[in-house]
Amino acid sequence: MEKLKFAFYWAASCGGCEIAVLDINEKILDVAAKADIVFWPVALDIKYKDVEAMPDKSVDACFFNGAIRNEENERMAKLLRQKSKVMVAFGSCACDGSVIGLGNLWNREKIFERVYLETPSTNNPQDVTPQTRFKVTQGELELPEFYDTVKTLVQTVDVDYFISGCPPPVPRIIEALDNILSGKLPHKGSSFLLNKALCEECPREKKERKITQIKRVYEIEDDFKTCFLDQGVVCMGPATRGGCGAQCLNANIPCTGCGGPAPRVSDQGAAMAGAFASIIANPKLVRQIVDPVGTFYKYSLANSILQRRIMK
Amino acid sequence: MAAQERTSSDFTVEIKQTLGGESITRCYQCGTCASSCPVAKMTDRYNPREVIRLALLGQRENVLGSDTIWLCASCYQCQERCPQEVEIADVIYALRNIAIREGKVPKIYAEFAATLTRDGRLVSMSKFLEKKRIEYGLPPLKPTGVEAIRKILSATGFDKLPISGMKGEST
Amino acid sequence: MEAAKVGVFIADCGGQISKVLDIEAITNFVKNIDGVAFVARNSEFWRGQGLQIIVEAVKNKKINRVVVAESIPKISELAITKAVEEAGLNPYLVEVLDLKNHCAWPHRDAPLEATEKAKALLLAAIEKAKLLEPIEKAEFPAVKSVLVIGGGIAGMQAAEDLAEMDFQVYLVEREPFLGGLAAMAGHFFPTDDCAVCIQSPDLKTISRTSRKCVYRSGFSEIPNLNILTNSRVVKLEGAPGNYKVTVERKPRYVNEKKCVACDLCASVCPVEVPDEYNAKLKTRKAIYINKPLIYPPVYVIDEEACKFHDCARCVEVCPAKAIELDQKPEKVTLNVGSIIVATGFKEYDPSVIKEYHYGEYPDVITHLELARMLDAFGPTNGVIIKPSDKKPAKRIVFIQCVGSRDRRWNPYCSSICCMISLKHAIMIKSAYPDADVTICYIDMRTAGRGYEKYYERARELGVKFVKGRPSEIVHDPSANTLIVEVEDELLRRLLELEADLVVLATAMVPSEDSKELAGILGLELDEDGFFKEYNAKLRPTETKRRGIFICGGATFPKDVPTTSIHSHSAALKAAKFLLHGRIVKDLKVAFVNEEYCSNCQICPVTCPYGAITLVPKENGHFVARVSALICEGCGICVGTCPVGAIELTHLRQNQIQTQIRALLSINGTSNPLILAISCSECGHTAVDSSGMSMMRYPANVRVLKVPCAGMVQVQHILEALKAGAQGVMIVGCKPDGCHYEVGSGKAQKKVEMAKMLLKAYGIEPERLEMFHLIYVEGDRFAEAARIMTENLKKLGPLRL
Amino acid sequence: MTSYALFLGCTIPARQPHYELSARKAMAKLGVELVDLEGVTCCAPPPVQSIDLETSLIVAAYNICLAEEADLNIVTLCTGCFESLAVANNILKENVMLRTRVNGVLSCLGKEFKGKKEVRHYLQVLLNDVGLNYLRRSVVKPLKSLRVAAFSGCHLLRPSKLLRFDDPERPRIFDTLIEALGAESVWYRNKLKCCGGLLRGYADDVALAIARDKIVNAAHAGADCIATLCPFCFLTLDLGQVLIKSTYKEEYDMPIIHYTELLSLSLGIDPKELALEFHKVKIDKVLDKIGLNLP
Repeated sequence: MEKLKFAFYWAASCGGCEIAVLDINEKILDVAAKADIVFWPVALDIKYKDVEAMPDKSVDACFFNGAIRNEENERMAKLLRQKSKVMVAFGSCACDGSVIGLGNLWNREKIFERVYLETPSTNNPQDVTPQTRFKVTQGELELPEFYDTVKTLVQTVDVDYFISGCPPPVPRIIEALDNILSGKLPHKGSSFLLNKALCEECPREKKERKITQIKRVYEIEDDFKTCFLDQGVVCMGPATRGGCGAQCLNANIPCTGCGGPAPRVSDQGAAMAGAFASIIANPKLVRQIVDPVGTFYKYSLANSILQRRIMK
Repeated sequence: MAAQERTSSDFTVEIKQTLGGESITRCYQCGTCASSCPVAKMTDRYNPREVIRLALLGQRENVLGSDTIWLCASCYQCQERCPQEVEIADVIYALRNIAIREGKVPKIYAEFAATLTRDGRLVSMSKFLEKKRIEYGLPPLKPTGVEAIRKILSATGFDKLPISGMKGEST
Repeated sequence: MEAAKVGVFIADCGGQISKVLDIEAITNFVKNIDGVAFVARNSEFWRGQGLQIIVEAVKNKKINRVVVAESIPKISELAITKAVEEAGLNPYLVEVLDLKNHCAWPHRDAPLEATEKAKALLLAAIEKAKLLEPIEKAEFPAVKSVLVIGGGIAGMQAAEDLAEMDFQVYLVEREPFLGGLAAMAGHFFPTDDCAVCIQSPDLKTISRTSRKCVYRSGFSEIPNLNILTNSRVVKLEGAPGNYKVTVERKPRYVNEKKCVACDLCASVCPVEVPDEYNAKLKTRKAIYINKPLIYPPVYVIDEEACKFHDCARCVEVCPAKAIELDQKPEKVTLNVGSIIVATGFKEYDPSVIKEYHYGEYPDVITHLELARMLDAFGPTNGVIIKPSDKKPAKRIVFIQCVGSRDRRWNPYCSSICCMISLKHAIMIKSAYPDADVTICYIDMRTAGRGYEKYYERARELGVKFVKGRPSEIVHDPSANTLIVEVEDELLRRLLELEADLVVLATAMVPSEDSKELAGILGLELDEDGFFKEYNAKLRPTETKRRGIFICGGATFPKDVPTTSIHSHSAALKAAKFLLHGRIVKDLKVAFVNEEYCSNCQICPVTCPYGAITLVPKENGHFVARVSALICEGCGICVGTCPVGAIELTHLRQNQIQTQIRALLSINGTSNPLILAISCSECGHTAVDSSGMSMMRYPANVRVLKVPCAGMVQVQHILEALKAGAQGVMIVGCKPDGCHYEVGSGKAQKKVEMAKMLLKAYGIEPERLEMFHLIYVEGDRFAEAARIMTENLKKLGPLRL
Repeated sequence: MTSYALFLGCTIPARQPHYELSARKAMAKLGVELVDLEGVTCCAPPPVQSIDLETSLIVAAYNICLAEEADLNIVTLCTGCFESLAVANNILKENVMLRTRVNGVLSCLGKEFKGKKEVRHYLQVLLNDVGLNYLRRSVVKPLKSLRVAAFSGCHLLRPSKLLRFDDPERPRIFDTLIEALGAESVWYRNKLKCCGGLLRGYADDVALAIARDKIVNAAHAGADCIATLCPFCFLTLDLGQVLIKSTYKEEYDMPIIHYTELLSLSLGIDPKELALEFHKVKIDKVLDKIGLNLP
């Protein structure tokens, strides 16, 4: 039997997803036995033009991590879509925008200002910010355009499967690989995570579900047993797709939502904010929530109903 | 008490907004305070229920202008027993605070203020006592935080209250 | 399912609507909407010939969805759905909107804009109609039997009413005898008759007078009435209409069928203990009966006091061989359709009010203790004495509001203590005209027919009244006299009243078992610990638990006239609930899609009716399940569920979304579009009434109706903005007057949360506001709509 | 060894060395260290509260800050100081808004009220740190047959919600500690009522009438002396008897003794070391009764 062809790509992301692929350990041998990796910039020296040269749909599966932050990300997403039979959005950034997506609280101008001009460590006497074209004596240099708004992969190209998580949980990666290697593919649009929210996996005991005071993690006692909501801490578990095995919860950290919205949820942050608001003792309590977007939309701002902040 | 004054509800609002006066409107005039009061027992010049009644009727001048509010001994017996948890002694403080801001200051309080500003304490040390302390083998008194207290009095505007004799270093 | 064929019926209300709206343009617009199979116009459609047009279209199978633009709110909807159902179509495939009151009249100054809005309203209704699904009826069994908890006046009256209406009634009383607090009270105001007197049952053998002593009323002989004394409810299972209640019966140790109440047993019993029934002012034996007896006329053994087999002298002397020391506690399971809680109230223990030295000075007593003294059967045979030295008491001071109207203990007015003091003062003065009786009061409260006369009579008899609440009772040991320190406020003088006896008119507080019973029955208590009614104004004897009713002092201290009214009301409600032996209900309810329910366990606590239970799964986790019988269909759970696993059968999520888009898809106004999401209760009636009274507000406001504001999700607000709304209004009931209890409050919390998120999104939070309105505040809705529009104009366009 | 920051207040060091002496000596004997802090000021009692309540809170908070910096709980002798400091301490621990306001002012002194320390009265230290058993064992000269009218002063008990010292209507702590010395604590009418001291200087006639009532009641109950904790109560009742004599022409000869003096005597401290000459009403009667007559 002919070996399958896999591609891995890294768009706007931190690189953690690449490490997660390596975290499958000896499973990589099974993958190597059954599939050739035809493109993996982090590991293999294959140029974009080599990809362009590949016949359409010649790659069996492309695992695409990272959000679409700039022109290059978008071009590669489209190119890989064209070349691949199956497109997998791999990790929170590709699925929901993740922390990269929090860039949508600003626009290009503000981000450049902050990054290239304002940070205390910046030494930029001529106030240079990135340009898409720049003439030097040797000729004209070109940089991909940095977009105002971060998009998710599915907002850019057609996506077949999703495996969210920051990074995706290793057992789920293995499951996804097994599925693809054996050709047992779920229906299009499926996630390789759980089809339920995280609470389904969380062992913590739920109690009164009445929040009289909102607290942050460092303000509560060590308690590995009680649901964080009952302790007044915002835990994103109820609105977040499970499948990670509640790893954070088992380490006494509330869920911050990297699994992305649970199935049927159009807006992870709004869903959780609404559920949370329903059980607080009085409306004024919401003011105790420090950084509402960072709390409710840490991983899903780019994939929310409004997608970004309105810039005046 | 003094004659009928035109009533106004502004005074109640003013008291409620003054530290200590917040609970005044809870009063339903049961008189527990009056019959608890050691002062009311001795003199009919003072009756806490009546002070609150007049205040709630908005009789501002009658309350602030008379000497009644200065006759509370701050013993808190009334406050302890009030079924409506009116913090009566604190309401009296609030009324006194308002009176002071308007320059209605009994002499003894002007003296208290002056001593506090000058010495950082309400009772001054005498040469006699200082000598006696040494005689009895009591440890010398550590310096008083006069500067600190003056800074506080200036920050809160205490030293600008219309109380005569407060500004000077000596009297 | 068959593809949707929508029939659209547009009424112009005798020209009232067409005067403003371009009905022609609207009709043409509607005709071209996908799925519309039939369009008709008429003056009205909710009756007569108009209604016939709808019925014909349904019968001819031309249409399978009905959209009617009418002008009479609510009544028209009821008439149309009924006719449609008779014509063979499920009544829930009907959508009725009101073009007159929601469009033509309020926007009569801007006919063009109004016409465009009318199109949007019709489009939303049609799109929703296409997604409507039939809703069926369900039938639940209802056992025609009732459990009444509490054998005082309230419980006995309710039990009697129900038993005589042929319901099987179980009357459960915690104590060994019926009668409750009332039986100890001796006399009652305002009738001055005995406490042990009740309405006489309708028994053939008993002459039918207006009242009867309980013990000779034949109460216990009413067919269908089962009395269980010495018993308490320990467990509740099942559903409304079909409860399984476990009752634990303590042994009486005396066979009720054999005992002849000869008193031989008590005469030989060596154990004496304080007699609770006589307020501990005398003792009784370990085997005893309350006198005068109520029911059952049978002795009982106090198991805590009795030495049982070590003594057993009563067994030896009993001529009827009725004493059975080996009786064991037993559990009885009752199958009842509904439950009435009538557990009453009790006197507050005033010893916490240390100024009054109750429990410390023997001559400081409570009203109940005085009532026992005044009772000729009581511990002093009707003579008033000083308990400290048993000498007659001549100077008696009553202190009102002891532990009540007191924020430290019980903030409420116990409502009956003024009358009790008057009653006792009158009784004392009548019996001992030379007695010196003083009542120290804060405010005398004598609201009730004939009550003020009572007050007058007390004055006539020479009872003295001192306006002032005593600060302290002091005991003078030399004279064994009490001194009551009080200010006579009217004299502005401090008095020291000397007294032989001080009677504290203490607060009345919930019976001790209230909290436990509320837990077992799933009932709510108010902040003072009394059982909370469903609605104080309209459903005073119902609770949020369908099928469970409350009455009498269990809900708040009450006098007997009010208790009677209350008990009859509860009995009537219970009877109405079970009358047909079944409960038929349209399944307009919430349901859980278990595939997505993820064990977060949030929804059960948000349901005001306890309709959602957690069902355990194999993995130790839970899945939420809605009881269709209990669910009221408000959708608060839908507004809460973070995974969208709960939906309403009568308003699916896609129906809301499609309406949001449709309402905002047609602009036609120069003003910023506003989506108003209103609850179908007070909120929507406020919108109705603003139109009905021809208030003006601009046509940019589009109203989407949901059952309860609590159903609104933060997502709905964001979706509305995304779909083109420049602002969102949430219109609900007053928070305390929410028809679904908590929905409006929850909406408010979500609105606060959403405002905070909007701010983070760079959107002015003022673009979202919540309004709490009632029917008579139509003007306020119109005003709110106008102000919101003006504010949005000032903010400028929202560009997403 | 248990240590406390001793908050003496204004009146005791300036007027009543017998109180300070007996208090210090007794604690030294019972093994509690009392530390004197630098920079303390007036506690801001009712006279200051009457002028400006908020200022008084800040002054009290400032003094508590000094103890917080020294990492010590505060002990007071004067019940007035106890009330000012404990009320401020407990109010500011609970009321965040008020604390923010107070700290706003304190920040200009480089101070911040943190609410990490407790304000205790001398009696609490005896009861909780020394302990009743140890106290009873330490008594070498039991005050047998001495009938003491305990008078704690208002501000040890009230406002009870903030002071949380004892049951405001049925206090037992002071009586228990008197009885621990072997004396009898007698009940007298209006025991918990005020001495009128705070009216001195404004309405001396009323103050004196109240003080007289107090002494009459104690005398009526057959007390040998009135035990006090508050320097104001002491002054009002001790000096007051001189005034009663001139005003009412009545003489009660009721010794007024600070509890710490009774404590010191019972612990065997030589009366000569206690500056007893500061009593206006001589206490020889009491010393006689407990067999400790001055030579």
